[in-house]
Amino acid sequence: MNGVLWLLLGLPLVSGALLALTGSRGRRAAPGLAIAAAVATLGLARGGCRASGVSAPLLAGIDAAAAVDGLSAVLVLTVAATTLAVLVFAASEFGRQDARARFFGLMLLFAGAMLVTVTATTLPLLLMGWEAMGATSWALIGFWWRDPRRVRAATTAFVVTRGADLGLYLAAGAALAGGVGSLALAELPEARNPWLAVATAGVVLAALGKSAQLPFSFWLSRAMEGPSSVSALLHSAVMVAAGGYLLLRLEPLLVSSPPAGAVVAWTGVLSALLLGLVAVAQTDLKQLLAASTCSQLGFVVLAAGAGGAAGGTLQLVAHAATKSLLFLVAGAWLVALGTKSLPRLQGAARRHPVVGAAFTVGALTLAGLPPASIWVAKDEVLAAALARQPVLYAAGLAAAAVSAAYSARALWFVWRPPATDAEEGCDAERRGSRAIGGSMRPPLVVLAACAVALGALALVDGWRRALDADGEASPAAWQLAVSAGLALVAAGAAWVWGGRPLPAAVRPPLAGWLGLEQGARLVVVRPTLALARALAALDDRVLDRGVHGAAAAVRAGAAGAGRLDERALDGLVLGSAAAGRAMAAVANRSGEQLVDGAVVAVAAVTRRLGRLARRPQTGQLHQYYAQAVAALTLLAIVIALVR
Amino acid sequence: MNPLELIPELCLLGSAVAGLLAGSWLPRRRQWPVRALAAGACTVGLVAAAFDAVGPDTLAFDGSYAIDTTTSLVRIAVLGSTLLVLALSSATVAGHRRESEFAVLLQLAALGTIALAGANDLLLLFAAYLLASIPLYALAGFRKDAAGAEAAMKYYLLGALAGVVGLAGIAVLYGAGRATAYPALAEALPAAPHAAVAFAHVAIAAPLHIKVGGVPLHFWVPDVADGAPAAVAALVTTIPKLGGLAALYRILHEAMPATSVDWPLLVGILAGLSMTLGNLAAFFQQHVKRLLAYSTIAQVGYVLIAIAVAGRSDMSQKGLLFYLAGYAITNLGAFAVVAQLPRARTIADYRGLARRHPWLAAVLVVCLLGLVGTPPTAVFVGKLEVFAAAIDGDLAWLAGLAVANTVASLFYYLRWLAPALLGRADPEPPGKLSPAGRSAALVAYTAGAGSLVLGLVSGAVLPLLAH
Amino acid sequence: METAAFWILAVLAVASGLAVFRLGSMARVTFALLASFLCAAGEVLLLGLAYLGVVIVLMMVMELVVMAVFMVMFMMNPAGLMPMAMLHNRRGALALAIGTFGLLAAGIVLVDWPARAGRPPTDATFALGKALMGPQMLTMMTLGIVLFATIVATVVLGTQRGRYDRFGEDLERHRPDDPVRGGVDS
Amino acid sequence: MLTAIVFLPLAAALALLALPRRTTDRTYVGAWIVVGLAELALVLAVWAGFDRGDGMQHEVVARWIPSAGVGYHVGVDGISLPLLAMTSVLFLACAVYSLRETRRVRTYVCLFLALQTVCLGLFVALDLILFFVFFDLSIVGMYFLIAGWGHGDAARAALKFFLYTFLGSLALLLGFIGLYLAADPHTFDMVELGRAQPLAGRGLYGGLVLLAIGLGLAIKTPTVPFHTWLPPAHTEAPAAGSAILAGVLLKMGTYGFVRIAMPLLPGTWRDYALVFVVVGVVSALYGALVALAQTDFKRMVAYTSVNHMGYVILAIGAAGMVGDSDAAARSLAVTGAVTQMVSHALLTGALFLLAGILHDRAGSYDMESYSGLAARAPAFAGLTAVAAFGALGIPGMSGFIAEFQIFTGSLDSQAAATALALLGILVTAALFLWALHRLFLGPPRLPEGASGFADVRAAEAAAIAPLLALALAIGILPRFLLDVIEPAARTLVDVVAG
Amino acid sequence: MTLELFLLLAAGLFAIGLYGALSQQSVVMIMMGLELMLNGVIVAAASFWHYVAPAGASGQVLIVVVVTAMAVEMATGFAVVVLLFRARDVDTTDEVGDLEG
Repeated sequence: MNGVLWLLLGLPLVSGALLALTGSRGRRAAPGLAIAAAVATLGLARGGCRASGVSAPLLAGIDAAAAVDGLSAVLVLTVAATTLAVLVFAASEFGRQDARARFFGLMLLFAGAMLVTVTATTLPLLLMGWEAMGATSWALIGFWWRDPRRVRAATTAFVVTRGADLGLYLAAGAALAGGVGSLALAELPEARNPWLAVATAGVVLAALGKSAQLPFSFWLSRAMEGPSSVSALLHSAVMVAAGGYLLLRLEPLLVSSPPAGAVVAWTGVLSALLLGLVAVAQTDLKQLLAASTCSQLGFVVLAAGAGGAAGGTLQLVAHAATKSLLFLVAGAWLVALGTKSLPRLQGAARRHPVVGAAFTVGALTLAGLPPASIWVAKDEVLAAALARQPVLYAAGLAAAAVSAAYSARALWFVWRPPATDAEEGCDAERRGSRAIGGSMRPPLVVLAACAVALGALALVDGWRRALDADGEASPAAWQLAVSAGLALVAAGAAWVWGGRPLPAAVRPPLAGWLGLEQGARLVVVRPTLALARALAALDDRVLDRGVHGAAAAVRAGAAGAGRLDERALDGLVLGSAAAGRAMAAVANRSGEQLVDGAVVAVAAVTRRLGRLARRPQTGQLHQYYAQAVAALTLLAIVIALVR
Repeated sequence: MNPLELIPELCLLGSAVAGLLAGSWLPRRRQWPVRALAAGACTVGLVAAAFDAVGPDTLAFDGSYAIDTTTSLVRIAVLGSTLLVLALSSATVAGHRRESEFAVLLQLAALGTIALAGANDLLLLFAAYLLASIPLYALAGFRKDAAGAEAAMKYYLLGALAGVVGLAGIAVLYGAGRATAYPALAEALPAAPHAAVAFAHVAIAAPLHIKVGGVPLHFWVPDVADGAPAAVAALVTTIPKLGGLAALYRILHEAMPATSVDWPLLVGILAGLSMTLGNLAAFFQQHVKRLLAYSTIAQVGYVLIAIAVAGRSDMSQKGLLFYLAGYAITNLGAFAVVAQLPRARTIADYRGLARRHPWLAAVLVVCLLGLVGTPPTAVFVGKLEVFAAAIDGDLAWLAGLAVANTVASLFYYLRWLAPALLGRADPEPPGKLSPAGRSAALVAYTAGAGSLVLGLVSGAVLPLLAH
Repeated sequence: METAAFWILAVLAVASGLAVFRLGSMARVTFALLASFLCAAGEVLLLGLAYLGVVIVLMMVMELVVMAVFMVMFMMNPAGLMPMAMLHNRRGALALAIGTFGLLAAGIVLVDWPARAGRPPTDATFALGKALMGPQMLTMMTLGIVLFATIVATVVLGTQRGRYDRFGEDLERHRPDDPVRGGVDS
Repeated sequence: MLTAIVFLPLAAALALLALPRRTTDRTYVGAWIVVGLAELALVLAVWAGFDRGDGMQHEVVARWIPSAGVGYHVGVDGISLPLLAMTSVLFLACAVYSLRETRRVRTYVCLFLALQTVCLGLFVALDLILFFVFFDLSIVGMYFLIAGWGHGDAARAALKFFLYTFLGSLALLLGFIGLYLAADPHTFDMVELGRAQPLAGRGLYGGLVLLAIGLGLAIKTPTVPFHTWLPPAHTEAPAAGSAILAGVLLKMGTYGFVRIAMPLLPGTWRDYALVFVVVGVVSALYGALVALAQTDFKRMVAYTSVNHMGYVILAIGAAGMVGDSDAAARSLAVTGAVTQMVSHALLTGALFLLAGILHDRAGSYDMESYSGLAARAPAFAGLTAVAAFGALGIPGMSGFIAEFQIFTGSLDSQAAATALALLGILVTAALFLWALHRLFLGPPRLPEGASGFADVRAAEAAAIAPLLALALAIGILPRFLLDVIEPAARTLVDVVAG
Repeated sequence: MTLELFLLLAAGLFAIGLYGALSQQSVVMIMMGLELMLNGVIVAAASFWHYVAPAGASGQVLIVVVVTAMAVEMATGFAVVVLLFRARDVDTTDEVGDLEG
């Protein structure tokens, strides 16, 4: 059955696109149709796992090919299942007045793009899914488009991930240059050096960006502005998972260029640790979960870098189930109570016991406590890290402890007895409905079950074989015990610490996501905009639009620099901005000499010459005579002298 | 010598004499037979010239008169232009007291112009110069008003001075080369004293430059075009140029070896000066006749390029002759539009032309863009040939200058076209855009179509112009 | 003898030429010009071109008589005797003229003119006639047409009253209607 | 066949001019649409009968000016056929879009029809002079279009456009003459010149000819620093004129590079390819950055054209860096460049038509004065969003296929330059998203003086949606296009490699 | 007597005529200047004939051409003067400068 795979990929994409196109007409039927499509997709996913690969010619010598192997199968199932769960949940999250057709359509597109990404076996098709996913994420995060803040968040998310995506373009070019004419993923490691290094760097860049690892993590914080069900999907199985998936998929590439493995592993573990700390400092539930996503995916990245594909995959799947569960719960509370601020959610778990229980299961799983899935998965990863480098292992353990801490902290808040004035804290962000929607509970329960049970996969016979990861290290019993113990201790400590704020010295940077976004704005966005304005002003000035634009640009540049000074950030940032400013200024000065300036000058000179050329035509014959005679004499002299 | 070879010239002469005689017997309002006779002579001459054109090159009158491709083309172009000018002038001269004389003078000028192109001897050249000039002085002052008198005076005095200088040049060249016939000069001049030949060269160029209206003897062009009737303006900026440039080409190509004097440089300088000055002066010109006059000065500059590479590029003759033909018909078309709208004197008066007279506007577009050198008009093909010849003849700098000038010239042509095509005319009454009559419009259409057709059939014409 | 004649005629020609633009009255100016021409004709005679010298003399006398008449007709100074000076751009003209002369003179002196080739024919006039009937026939014919054209042109430019003014629109009158009686066709 | 395709619109224009004065405006536009459909059908017939192999097809050679080496020589190959099809599609879209035009419709329609002849003729011309004739006439036609139907300071913009591009065309002519003179026997025939390679091994002469041709085409394309005519021309032009200007006329420049500069001067192209690479990268980045700073929607789209054309120049420049790079990669780059021409025409054409709607409804292009338009005009917002995403190169649209090939193919020979140019797609993404944000999202607001904002009308949608659908089709199933382009691209790369 | 002397005489007459043509206001006086220049040309032509090429008759024909040109141009000039006088009642070039620019 060759067509199954195309059907699997096509169904969500086509149905999603059609649904999105129906606009307001499809509002009523959208949830039903979307869920039906998701169910069908899940069904097809099971069939697709057994289907053979498909291929279609795309570019010269380069095919668009897809196939399902062990890794893909796991992800395909995860994606399809998570999508179904989230869509079922979302059917209650949105009311009749919302643009449900657009929402559900985009969600299907989003999931479909991810399916393309995880089944693609050639780089172009992968990139197509990859980029389409990014674009859909923009539309989803900015779903409530009337609020400029959310739209800006969506733009940030898309631009950041796309910036990292450039790595994949680079990798494709490098692969071609390195002799991999087919751009098949499996053949990438055979590329010649130095192109191999370039390709690897590109892939790593793209993957780190997509899975929100350092230093790109901040976009995930902004991505929280979207609806909760979007977050649930985006943080679990779809968007961020793609980065981890890519690294796992191309692990041979990392192996073939060793420094890359180390860089990836260290980036992963640092992200796990630092973003975990960030999560500890958050007071907003969704922000906490977002930071934890970065942190947890750090383990996946670590696994890929350290050569633990099996562990990484398990971690990816386990995290997907857990995180979608947690986000859905957060979304349910947001719908019901109108807030997602942890202090205001005091006692939320007690109000809605089923939801509270689901949250508890999810949080405990996230904390890495036995016997839940992440406990197993993390230790699988750490085992691989230990095999590689003990330091990595130590750092990973620390990160695991931190994740136990933030999970416990979140639990502490929601299980506190409700304050007497509990109602006052509600409705801070939107009007709560005080009720949990009918279709919200079943997905929570299912996901909670999965979150706990998925760890058993590691024990399933053939799991490693399916992932082609037979030789990888497994955790010893002591490792499992150490991590469980550490998690317990850390969770206990966090529970005891309770709702008290963190020490003032570390709180601001951690609460502010390490200042990554401000940093990016300062180092990249602002200089780019200043340069753009300067160039535009230059263009305008050259176009005779006057000096105003240029002056404004200089002023803007100066003001930007002034703001920089106020912040008094580190010298590097200052220096680079100053360099940009200097460049703009130089460009401004040289503007007058640019081509168009020259054209304008030529026109002015011609104008003057035009007046001059009519001066001889005085109307006075004797002047004509004199001029003619003089000119002829001059010509005669010239010609007589030139031989 | 075969008198049949001179049928075009004899037709013009005979018809001029007969026309003068007939004119003295015809009533004032019925002098048209004189013009009809002239038209008939031109037509017969055209046919004969066409026959001669396909025949072999010959020399008549002991070698003093050459009948070759150049002469044939100038004959055809001059006779054709004369026909158009005859039609164009109908509004000006029909019923005029001197209608017959107008036709006679026109034919004599045409005859002189043809003789100029065919002259193979310096003395004949000068005689032809006189013949080509004197009737034009009279035609410039034909209207006998203040402006016409001024035009005639300026034209005459500048022409006379140039004639004197030219005679001095002929004398010196005679002294340096011991002869006045071109073939003999070509033999003698390489050994002749350089300075004398250089002086003679510049001096002889003077009367020819008067004919073509090139810098530095262009001063009469705008003033005469302005002061004379439009038909005469069309005449003096078109027909004499044909003969003058052909004569210049012949004398340089056949009498002056480039080894004795660096005349390509001289002609190149004059070409550059003409096109630059003509274009620059036209830039802010408001009066359409003066604008066109300056544009003709610039056009002469382009043609002079072809002459500057005469003998050094195979394409120079082809380019020159085709450019001349294309220029003549295009320029006549532009002047015909002006003649058709006698009350519109400035560019602003043409506002809304496209609304009121769409076909005239179309002709104006074709002719003005043609003068710029926009394909597929005839001048474009001519320009193409000329530029190619210039690069081929190692005068690429001149081609570059010509390109720059072409771009610059676009400015003033568009300055005229833009209001004519896009502006809205004053609603009532027709006022400045009232037409003169039918004949000028007919000439405009003919010339506009001719300019396009000549460009399109250039394939058939160009091979005829090769040696 | 001939040298003396050359010098005398040359000095006279130049002097009278200068006088043309120095004298104050039109009549004297005309006669100064005539004198200059006559001297030049004398030089031509000296060079062995007797026929042409005489032609020049005759032509110039005729022409300058006509010119004198014109002077009287049109100049502001009808009597032709009052002093007058109507100049413009005197310095420029002087500079250009002197410059031109200097250049010409320098050229004349410096140029290595070709040597004399051949001998003058015994009868120069006959040779001229032969040339006019031979290689230069077309030139002469053209000059003839030029004269014809000149007549037409001068009539068109110079006469105010044409045949239709004198004989009526349709040339129906037998006697011309002239303000002053007399004339060729009366 | 090709002759019929080229001259049918002109014949139709002449026939329309002969109609009596009282004919209604709708009749003219209707006739235009019919002609557009007929043209499209003819081009599709050619496409259907096109032999996917290599080489010129449907060639017609006729004598025109044989003594000057000029002939009427037309034909299509895999490079010109897509452009031919794209031109007829775009003109048809403009015809449909213009159903509501009310100003001097008769002249407007005839001018467009004439322009269509000129554009189609240019893409099939195989004679340099024929090419030049069409090249020049396109400038004339567009001048009148901008000056006659533009808004704002249209006359000035039109004049600037004309002077600039006319200067370019003359430089082009000088280059052609240089080619002509170098050939023996002298000829303007591209095929013969390609066979004879007259300038092989003539270093400086070839360089000067390439300089002249390159200058002429670079002005038309336009590349930095010759782009300054573009923004005013676009801003003041009528919507349909802008669409044609960006969609078809700009392609004349890039098409000239692949049709003339590369195959006729391969050696010289190799020598100076680096120049084009640099110009391409600078154009791509400069165009993107300047577009980022624009507040005028139409100007912004205009500058993105500079950016997109920069990619094309980069690709063909990289294709000239033969060195030790892979021929398949270079061929990919050239294929990408041609695809980009088609893709840019469809997407930017659609964007300019959409900009026309914006101006039509509220009289302003200023993005700052709008906000939240999606509430009032969801369909308009949707179409614009699709076009914008296509233009920023999202997969599933033609832009991605084009840019992916360009970058992938160029990286081999020009790693650093291509990596730099890649930044352009990031900036483009940012600027289009920002533009969508400013125009459509956020709280609803209209410019002062605008009373309402009607959504896309049926005729407008019928004009724009097919363009986007086609871009989508190319983006998802590109083979039908690439099958045509690839053989020709390979041949071209082989020729350039020498 | 040498060629140079004759030529110097011719140059002198030419230059004097040129001075007149350039400096005189009256049209008739300008014509006189032109005549004087032609006078110089006659002398030059005759001397060239005599000293350089006495064998041919071109020099003589040249003189005939010059003399004819003098006559013809004089006649035309007078006609122009008459026209000018009738149309504008002036006889100097300085007063005839309406057409300019």
